[in-house]
Amino acid sequence: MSEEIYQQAIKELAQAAHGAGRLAQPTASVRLDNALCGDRVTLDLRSEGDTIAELAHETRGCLLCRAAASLLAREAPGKSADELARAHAALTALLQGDPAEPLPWPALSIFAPVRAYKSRHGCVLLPFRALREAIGSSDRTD
Amino acid sequence: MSEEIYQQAIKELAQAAHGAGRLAQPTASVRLDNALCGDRVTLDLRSEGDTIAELAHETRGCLLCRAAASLLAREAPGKSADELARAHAALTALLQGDPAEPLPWPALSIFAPVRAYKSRHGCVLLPFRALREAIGSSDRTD
Amino acid sequence: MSFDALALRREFPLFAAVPAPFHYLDSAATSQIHGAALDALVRHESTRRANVARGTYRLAEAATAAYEEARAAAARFLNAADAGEIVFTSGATAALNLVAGAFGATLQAGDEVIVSLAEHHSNLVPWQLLRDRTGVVLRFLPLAADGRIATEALPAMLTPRSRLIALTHCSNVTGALTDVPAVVAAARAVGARVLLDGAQRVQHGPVDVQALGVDFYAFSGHKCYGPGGVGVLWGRGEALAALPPVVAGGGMVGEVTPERTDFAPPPQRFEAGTPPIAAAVGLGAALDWMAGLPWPAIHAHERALLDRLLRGLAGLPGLRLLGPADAAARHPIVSFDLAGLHPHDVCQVLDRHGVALRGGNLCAQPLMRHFDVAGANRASIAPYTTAEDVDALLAGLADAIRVLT
Amino acid sequence: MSFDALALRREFPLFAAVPAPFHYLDSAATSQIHGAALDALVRHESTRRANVARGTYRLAEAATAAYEEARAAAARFLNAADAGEIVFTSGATAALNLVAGAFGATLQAGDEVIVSLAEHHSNLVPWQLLRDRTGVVLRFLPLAADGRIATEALPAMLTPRSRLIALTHCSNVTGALTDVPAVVAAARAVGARVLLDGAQRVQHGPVDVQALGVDFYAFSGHKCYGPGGVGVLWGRGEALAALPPVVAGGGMVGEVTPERTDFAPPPQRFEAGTPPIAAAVGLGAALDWMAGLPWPAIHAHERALLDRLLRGLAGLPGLRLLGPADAAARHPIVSFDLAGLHPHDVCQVLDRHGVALRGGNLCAQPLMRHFDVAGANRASIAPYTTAEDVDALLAGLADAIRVLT
Ligand SMILES: Cc1ncc(COP(=O)(O)O)c(C=O)c1O
Ligand SMILES: Cc1ncc(COP(=O)(O)O)c(C=O)c1O
Repeated sequence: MSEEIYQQAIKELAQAAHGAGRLAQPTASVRLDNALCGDRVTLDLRSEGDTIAELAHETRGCLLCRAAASLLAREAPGKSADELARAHAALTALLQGDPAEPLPWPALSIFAPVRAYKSRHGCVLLPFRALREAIGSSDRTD
Repeated sequence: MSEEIYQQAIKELAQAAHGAGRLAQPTASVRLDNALCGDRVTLDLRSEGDTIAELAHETRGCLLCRAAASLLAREAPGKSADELARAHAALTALLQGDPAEPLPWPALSIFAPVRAYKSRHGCVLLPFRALREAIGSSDRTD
Repeated sequence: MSFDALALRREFPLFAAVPAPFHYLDSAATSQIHGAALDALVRHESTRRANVARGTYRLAEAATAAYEEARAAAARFLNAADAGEIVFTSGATAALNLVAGAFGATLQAGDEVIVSLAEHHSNLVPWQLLRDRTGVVLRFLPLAADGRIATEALPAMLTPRSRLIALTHCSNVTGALTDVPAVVAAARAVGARVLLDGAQRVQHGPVDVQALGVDFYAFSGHKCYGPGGVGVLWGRGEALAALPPVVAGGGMVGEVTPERTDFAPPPQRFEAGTPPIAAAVGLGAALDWMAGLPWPAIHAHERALLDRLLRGLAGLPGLRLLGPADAAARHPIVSFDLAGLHPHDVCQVLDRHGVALRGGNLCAQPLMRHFDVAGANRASIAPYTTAEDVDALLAGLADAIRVLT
Repeated sequence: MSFDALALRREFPLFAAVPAPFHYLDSAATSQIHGAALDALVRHESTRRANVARGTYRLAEAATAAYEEARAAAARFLNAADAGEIVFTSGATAALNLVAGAFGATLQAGDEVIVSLAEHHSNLVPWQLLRDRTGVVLRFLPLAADGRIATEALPAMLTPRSRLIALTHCSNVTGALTDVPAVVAAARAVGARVLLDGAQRVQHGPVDVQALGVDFYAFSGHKCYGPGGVGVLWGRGEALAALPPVVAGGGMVGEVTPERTDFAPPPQRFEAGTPPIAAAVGLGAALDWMAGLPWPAIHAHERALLDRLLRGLAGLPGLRLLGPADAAARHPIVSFDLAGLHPHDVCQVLDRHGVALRGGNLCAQPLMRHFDVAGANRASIAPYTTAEDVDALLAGLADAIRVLT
């Protein structure tokens, strides 16, 4: 596992910006700030039953935050709330140096080198926290 | 010069409590607190022209404060505002270790041992500060 | 269980520095700092100093981690449910004012805050300012003759408008411990919150805020063997979350525009500006050190000294104890009047004997008025106090009577 | 005139402790602490620790004397007319909030406070809270394109309702110095008071508040080589005397009854509770040390480094300087955008080079919006900064472009 945070895969994901934009008819929208660094994710969600049908986001943030949002938007559609909670938990554990094996989404491993930099964990997790809140809020409005 | 603060002369002056009480018709009254220790002097003054005709005080304070008030009440009547200002200045200088020679009132020397205890200077000076304020305020109302 | 106070003293740098005779009996004003706390502060300032929660370089990460670890230490010391319930302030006074300002901002004119007549000015005057500013009603719990807070009067005082009961946990004059269960029960019955001023309580061992059942708890580092300039406000999660900020600045905001600003969640919402980082780290070390002490043995030691002191005082002519005459339900803080002698004169004579005692109104004028004195002498006992300290005090008091009368 | 920055570095404990490579360019967030300041703090806590202004025993007298001597040192550093004009606070943010609370309490709805769009959040959000609470009108001085405060716009903005102009003395983003004479002249014309936020100014040498002609001045100890957890509010005698207290507690009162309390004169009126005594003593030592430095030589040194940095930055592809392009009328604080790369990514790469740089919104969101960026990278130069530090930064930035794009 490379210890370079800024691997090509991260840069490519951030560049690709999967899911960038807003949804026309979201079932839930959440805006989340990382108060400490000012990064911001605005995330729109359209769920069908327990499944994420569509996800879009506007992310103003560092490479790590943008890569995480992009990865999430690529992976989330078609998955259940449970699967997403598992991915979120796995990513948290990975950053804390206690990774679940195997990772639910292999691509999460690109964030392993961030482990050593505690101040950056929030950057990676911000899109996942936004999604969790969005799922929570659409639950409540169901 | 004895280094005992609590000389017999101090205790006797405090005990004697010259001028204790209030005046019936003061030309000025001042209440002064030592915010840091809670000592309090209420001082009444009757001046005739530039001369202190009568002085009375209620003093709630330590031995040093009460001795100073008592001494002041014994010495002040018949003296001019200038003479009192000189006595006040001489007492301040004495406490700061730079005494004027000779002292305008020899009895002031009983406070010399307080010099070493900075936190107590305010106790000794409180009645003098009250008198200065009373003279100032009667000036203003003249 | 034996406890060696002399060995403990060696862990406090000041006792090595001040020449004998030196009998420090003013720990209620400020305790001495433990070596581990001072070392932690120095180590932080000299090896890890950086601003917190902002920088991404390694030094800043280390500083932030140390600061957050101090927060965790405070949470452990208080048995808080979460480190996020710990707000670092500049001291107990700042913490109490924070509640007065923030909780106060949630109140309407006519809402009631209850304090007692035994409060330190720091838990009284902020509420007066609030009252004068907003029309909140300030009510006073009465005292028993011995100065204890008459918590049994509380249920009858409370009304549907009662919002907060703010009381000292331990009196800084009498050492009496407040009957917290009675207060909490009465408060719950009307839906009022409870704030405890723990300034005097913390130097006598860890606290369990969850067991106490209160909503807010305030204390200062300098009174529990930590550095000066730092204190703690603990607030139960939902209680803190309901408060608006009072002091504003860097580090406590979300988005800021000229028109409006939104605020970070607690504890950051209440920590505007650069916090006292190294002092908090030192406090964390002090609290961790305290957590490892043999408290039952220390309390037995303190109790023995308290008994010795009370016995000795009883033998002095004209001595009047202010506060409970027994040693139960109190910490070892003892205030007294000595034959009407002014406390500053008494303390001055004691100083010749190397005895450091505090005299004056003890920042508790309403309580002084209750006892009908202008001021008092106060001796306070800490784990590092010895029988020699107590004996020196008693000898000094006898001398003070001789010198001053 | 020559000045040896490497020799100076040896007086700062941190530089000996952190392994090379280490290039500290974040002194605007917090300066490193000078050895004399840390020593003074430690000496105080370990040989003279007692509460101040209350005890009469020798230790308390010594503690009080040391604390008051620190006040005198702050007065000398600022050339205040009297040490009684110095209020110790827990930091610049606390000092600014104190003025917002106390001066704010003297204002009526419709009275105007003027700040600029270049303020640090600590001199912006407190005024927003005041506005929202009281109906005071908050007005914003505009900025020139390079971020300088357009003080020439001030006379036209002022009205008979203008009560206070609160501005930074030196921008924490651009280093630009505010044209204080213009501000004071405009303020005097309408009888408004002037508050300067000196947080960024003080690490670059002594200040003369009387020559500046302002009314209030605020700064933090941790930004001028002193300990954390302490700051100063200076107020002109009559300006301070006119303010009511905001924070209340022990040590700032006269008579206290349940019904009413009267307050001590300044500075005590504004120092409720136990102050950060040892930190203030450490700050006093830092200020005395600064007063003895060869400032003209240091400014020449800093200027040379600033020129070197500005030249180097100009050679980087995609670099955009935020703030004045020249080195005049500014302190050596330089913020920039690097090819649109996120500052946290840039700072992360710099960290590998041992370069400590701050990146983000720099607690100045309105100014970031003025520059149309979400955040910036900031390098700040202090007397202990060397050419090697600047060169390491420039090399690191070149690497960041390579790694991040
Ligand atoms: C009971 C009590 N509350 C509050 C305080 C205020 O603490 P600090 O001065 O550390 O803010 C004190 C300290 O004197 C105290 O004894
Ligand atoms: C211009 C300016 N004002 C105020 C502050 C606040 O200072 P502190 O965080 O020490 O309270 C800072 C520090 O970041 C600053 O740069």
